[in-house]
Amino acid sequence: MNAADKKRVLREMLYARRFEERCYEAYVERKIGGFLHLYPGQEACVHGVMEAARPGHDYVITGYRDHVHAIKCGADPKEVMAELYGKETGSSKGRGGSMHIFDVKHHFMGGYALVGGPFPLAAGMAKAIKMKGGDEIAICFLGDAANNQGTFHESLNMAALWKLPVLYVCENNLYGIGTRIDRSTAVIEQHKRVSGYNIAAAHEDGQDVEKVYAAAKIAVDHVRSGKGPYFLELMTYRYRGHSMSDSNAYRAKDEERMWSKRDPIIMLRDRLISAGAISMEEYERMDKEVLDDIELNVIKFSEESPEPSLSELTKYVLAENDPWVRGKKVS
Amino acid sequence: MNAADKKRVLREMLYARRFEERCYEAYVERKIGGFLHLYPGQEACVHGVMEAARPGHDYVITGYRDHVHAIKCGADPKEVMAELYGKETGSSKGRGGSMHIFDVKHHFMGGYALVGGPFPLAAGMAKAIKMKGGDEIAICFLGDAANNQGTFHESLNMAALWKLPVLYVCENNLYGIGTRIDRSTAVIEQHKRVSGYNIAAAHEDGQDVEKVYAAAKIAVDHVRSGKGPYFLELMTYRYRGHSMSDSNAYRAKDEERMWSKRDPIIMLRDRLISAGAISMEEYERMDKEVLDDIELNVIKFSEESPEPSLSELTKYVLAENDPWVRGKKVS
Amino acid sequence: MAEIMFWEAVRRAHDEEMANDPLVICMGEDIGVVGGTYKATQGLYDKYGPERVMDTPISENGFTGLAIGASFLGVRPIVEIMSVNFAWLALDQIANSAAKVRYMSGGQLTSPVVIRSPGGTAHQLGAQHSARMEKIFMGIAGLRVVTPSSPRQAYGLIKSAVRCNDPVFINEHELMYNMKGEVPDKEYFHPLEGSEVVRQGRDVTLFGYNISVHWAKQAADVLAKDHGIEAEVIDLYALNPLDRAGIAASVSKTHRAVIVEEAEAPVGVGSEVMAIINEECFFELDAAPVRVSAVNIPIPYNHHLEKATIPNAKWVVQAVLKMFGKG
Amino acid sequence: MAEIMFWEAVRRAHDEEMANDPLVICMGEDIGVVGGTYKATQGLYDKYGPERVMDTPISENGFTGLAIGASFLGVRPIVEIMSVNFAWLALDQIANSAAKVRYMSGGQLTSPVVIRSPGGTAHQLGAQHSARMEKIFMGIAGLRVVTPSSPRQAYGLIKSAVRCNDPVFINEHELMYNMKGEVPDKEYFHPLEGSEVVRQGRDVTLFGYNISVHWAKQAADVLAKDHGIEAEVIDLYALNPLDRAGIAASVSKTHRAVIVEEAEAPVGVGSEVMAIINEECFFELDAAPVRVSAVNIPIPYNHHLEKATIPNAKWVVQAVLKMFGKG
Ligand SMILES: Cc1ncc(C[n+]2csc(CCOP(=O)(O)OP(=O)(O)O)c2C)c(N)n1
Ligand SMILES: Cc1ncc(C[n+]2csc(CCOP(=O)(O)OP(=O)(O)O)c2C)c(N)n1
Ligand SMILES: [Mg+2]
Ligand SMILES: [Mg+2]
Repeated sequence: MNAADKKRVLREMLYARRFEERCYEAYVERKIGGFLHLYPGQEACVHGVMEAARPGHDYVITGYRDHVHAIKCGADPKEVMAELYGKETGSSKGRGGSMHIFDVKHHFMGGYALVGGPFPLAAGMAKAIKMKGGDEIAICFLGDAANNQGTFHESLNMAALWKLPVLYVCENNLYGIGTRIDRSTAVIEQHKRVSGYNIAAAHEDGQDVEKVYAAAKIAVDHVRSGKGPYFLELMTYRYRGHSMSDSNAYRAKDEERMWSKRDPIIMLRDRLISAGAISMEEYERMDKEVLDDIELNVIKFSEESPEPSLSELTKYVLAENDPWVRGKKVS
Repeated sequence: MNAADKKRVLREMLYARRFEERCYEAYVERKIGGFLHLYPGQEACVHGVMEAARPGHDYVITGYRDHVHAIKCGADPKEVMAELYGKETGSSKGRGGSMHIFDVKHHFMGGYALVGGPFPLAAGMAKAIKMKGGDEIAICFLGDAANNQGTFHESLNMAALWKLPVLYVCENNLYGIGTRIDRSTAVIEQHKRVSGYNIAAAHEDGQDVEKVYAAAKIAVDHVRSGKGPYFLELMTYRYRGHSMSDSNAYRAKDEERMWSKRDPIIMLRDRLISAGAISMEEYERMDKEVLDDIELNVIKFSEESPEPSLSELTKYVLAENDPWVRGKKVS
Repeated sequence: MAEIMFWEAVRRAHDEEMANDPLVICMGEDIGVVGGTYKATQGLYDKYGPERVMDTPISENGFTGLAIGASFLGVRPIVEIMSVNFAWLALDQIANSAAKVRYMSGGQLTSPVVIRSPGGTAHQLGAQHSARMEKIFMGIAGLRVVTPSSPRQAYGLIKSAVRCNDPVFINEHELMYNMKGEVPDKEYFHPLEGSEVVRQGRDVTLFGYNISVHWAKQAADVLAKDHGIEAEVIDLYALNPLDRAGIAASVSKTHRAVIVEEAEAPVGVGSEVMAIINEECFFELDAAPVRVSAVNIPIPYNHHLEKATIPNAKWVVQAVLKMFGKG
Repeated sequence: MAEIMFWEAVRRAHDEEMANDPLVICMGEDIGVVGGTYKATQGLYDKYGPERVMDTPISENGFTGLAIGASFLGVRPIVEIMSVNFAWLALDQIANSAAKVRYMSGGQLTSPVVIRSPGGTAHQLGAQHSARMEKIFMGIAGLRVVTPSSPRQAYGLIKSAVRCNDPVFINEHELMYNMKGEVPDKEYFHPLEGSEVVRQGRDVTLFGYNISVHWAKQAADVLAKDHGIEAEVIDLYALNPLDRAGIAASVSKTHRAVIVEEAEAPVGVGSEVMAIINEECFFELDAAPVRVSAVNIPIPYNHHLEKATIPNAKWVVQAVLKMFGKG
């Protein structure tokens, strides 16, 4: 990343942080419903990885904590927020909600709510890429606790066996809801778990976006060059509870304090300030711009957008007017 | 194993071989129906392991290839054969069939037909043992291809996490039906797959019952002494097709020939002959006795036993007269 | 008789059964240290320790199978599947192991496991978190299925389920954990079969279960007050086996039936109850039986769409009025 | 029009669709080198190679999910689940991913995956290998379910399913792969919705699907010959959605209905068809509709017990005679 890239990434991460914080408020105001899983603390993960990959080109899939991943792939934040508002203008037309952001035109292939569900889907996308001969790769972002699901095992084996171009990124934030990793997992270093699949793997500090970028570069190059799957573990931390209904009581305050000192945005900001690439004033202006943009564009758009029409309640269940449903005789 | 033990084991393995061959005939004669999976070639696995364990005391569970495992645990071969005949005197009263031999009084906890199904069941039995404070262990025998099922991953993680007294024995016969292991599995050395679970593991020649015994001794001691689960991979080969409906066409004749030279029964027999512990005549007499026993006791019993009564068709679905079904008020 | 919340009733049942029998354990995701998503096991981790109150990895088929295996040796696990949507992953062990082991072992083995799970459509949880799976479970021979509509039932059903020698699936509801209701102070074991007449009536029978009992009761009140129609309300707390005799008795009295279910109609509780009515008392019917069911779609996130998908008391009233030619 | 076996029809459909579109692939356990347990893919591995005819590990949820993911990008996988019993393991990906993705993405994504699987009770395969799971699949919104009763349907349904943009589950039968039947020489795409009147009649309608169509036809012959009862036989090759109009039309003509299903009764095809009849044409009925279903137990191994569990043509005849007061 050159200096301009770093500044851009700083702004993007700040945007992501502010976006999520605004979601929090909107949820409290009851503008957003359902389960809401926020990303603050983990911003360096998706930004570092996707800087090394090609957003909008590579196919990305993830779990329920998906807003920032969608935006980084190119989704319009307005549409993401409108989705959370359940509006017709939302990325999934208000049908999906927070856990199911989709933006297929930017190759963001969705957020899924079943833990472990995306593992095989990602391998399948990689299979399709391989068949079609493109140079995209499939990237699957999931949490640490997801790795205990059987689909992890099944997918990694198939990905390795068939040398599929898929990058599995494990955002290891040390918890699955309220269960600390060592209470659910026999081997807590996730990158060591993949040795049983003959898959290239690495782990990296997930709070330092430059380190993430460097590690991801190796991973992405590996996968794109046809060497098969790769597993990248990023050590990170979520600042908030698992979802809005989680009080976070199970975590030691010390631990939280320690991680807050390794904030990915502050770390990058201070580094850029030290290097003279940005001033504190510039950063604060940036923050103001971001906040204004979210308020004046994103929130306004979401507030003003229409609700889906009740007349379209049963749309999108099956393909419309698919000719093959009626069959065909060839003569 | 002392000399007497070895002679006994030789006889048991020979019995197992002849028993299975007789099943084959009975199947061809249409006395046995359903799917029939035979064990010839793999006898050293269950015999070596169970010599090191305590048959009838330790809890054993396996897949569909289960006759010999049941008998080695103490099941009466007559009842096992009668089960294959579908008779009321069968170990599962004719309701289970070949894939579902059960002999709970000898702690043979069943054969299961879903590949991978027994993995968590075995861990659960180990959990129960641990809670009840007994010195039994749970032993799960399954094939190589079963390890690709998600339950393998989930169970090994839980077994390690909770230090459960369970021994997983992988009878690696190199195939899952007609698919050779390297065509389904990224890492073909199964004992290496468990490194991701922090589980003690070993592999051993599965054709030499003395080697199996020695390896299993270490494994069983490990588990029984409370050190947690253990994974033992035994390299073996099945002589016949996967089941009676399998032609075996996918295997190279060379490969089959090579393995037939490492027959577990012949190897032990020849070793005992060299050591002067048994003569060829004695062995042949033994064989004759075994064949006679199977014919005159086992088959006769099975032939003569009654069919289950149609009036008991719906028995064994739910507990009979369970008082809690009616509820209870306490006053 | 104290008024307590649904989750408190569930918790009390766990606590009493664990105190009663050291082989009763409970397990599930976040049930230990955190005390359960809906507080069903709050405080039990501290009281009974990690060996008996087990936080599990996210391995639904695995830990359900583990519980089943433990039950083979006499342990009585109460498994919580955090949300019924995750039970899709555990169906293999439930259907193939727990439900079939007694039959295929010729009665030698049984799996006295209890599996509880909150289902239903809650507040905008979307397509993958709004499954209503009772229709899946109740079709499995060898598996008992019960579904409480009140704290009393929740308490008493869990207690009987723990002691019963069959595997029992208990279908709870995400929206009902804070519902209040009276639960006997003395120990109480609810029957695992049968049904309850929760309101006597002569004109039409409304069948409900779990949350839909409440819609039926509300509808019955409106029908009586505003339309002079006296509905009988039957609570089908047992879904497998269903109470054929109870269903037939009520319909033979009222001659009309409406089945209210939260799930989509196809192959559901409604169709099965209709089939039973057809088989048991067809000629008692004065009108075609009617299902009040959810719209047959994956559940939408948007609040208005979601509301338009799931039945409520109004839908029941309308269905009855239509049946009486007053629609 | 050639007479070919059911498995040959299935194989031909695979072959033609793979020849037609390089993005059609097939996958499953032992379908490649071995050619499939029931020969559905025989010879295709040699013809199309390992990238398009994939032997999978024993990872049902995994490889089904992989196929669904591939379908997101336009690949058209035909997944074989070797036996429907193993589909319990794959229900998560089928129900949660394939069936819901179109809705929850607001129409952006679709999963044009085809999943075929032999179900049914064959020869003494026991409790864990005799599942009849059509009732599970047909209750899932967003998933099409079809089930062929003949080689022609098998061929034509697979071909339409491959091209249709929805996920389709195809329920085949282990006992039917060697059944012979005519299949058009020219390409033929069978409708994925509707039903077929396979025998005209005026006295009673017998509804069947897959193997039970044959029992119904045999029964109809006996009824006509020995009892002067002319039964109409309807083949419900589409189970989701069911052909409500077709069901109602026939019952409105015959005024009597018997539904023949291989599965146990609870929440099955029989109950759903009965519910539809109640909803669509209740007052056309001259008799209570009847289900002919399997005994509600895990399937026993013993041959006599097994036979006593599964319906056959005789059971259908008896049910009809009883309906006509001749039982
Ligand atoms: C199959 C399934 N089981 C359980 C859940 C409930 N659940 C949602 S998120 C979660 C924890 C996941 O933790 P992790 O994979 O580490 O991701 P994180 O939330 O920490 O990013 C659980 C148990 C679920 N959604 N799906
Ligand atoms: C869940 C499931 N999937 C597939 C099958 C079909 N099947 C039966 S045995 C088998 C191969 C198992 O191979 P392995 O585990 O190596 O055991 P082996 O038969 O070689 O002893 C397969 C695919 C099954 N019974 N259950
Ligand atoms: Mg986590
Ligand atoms: Mg094998």
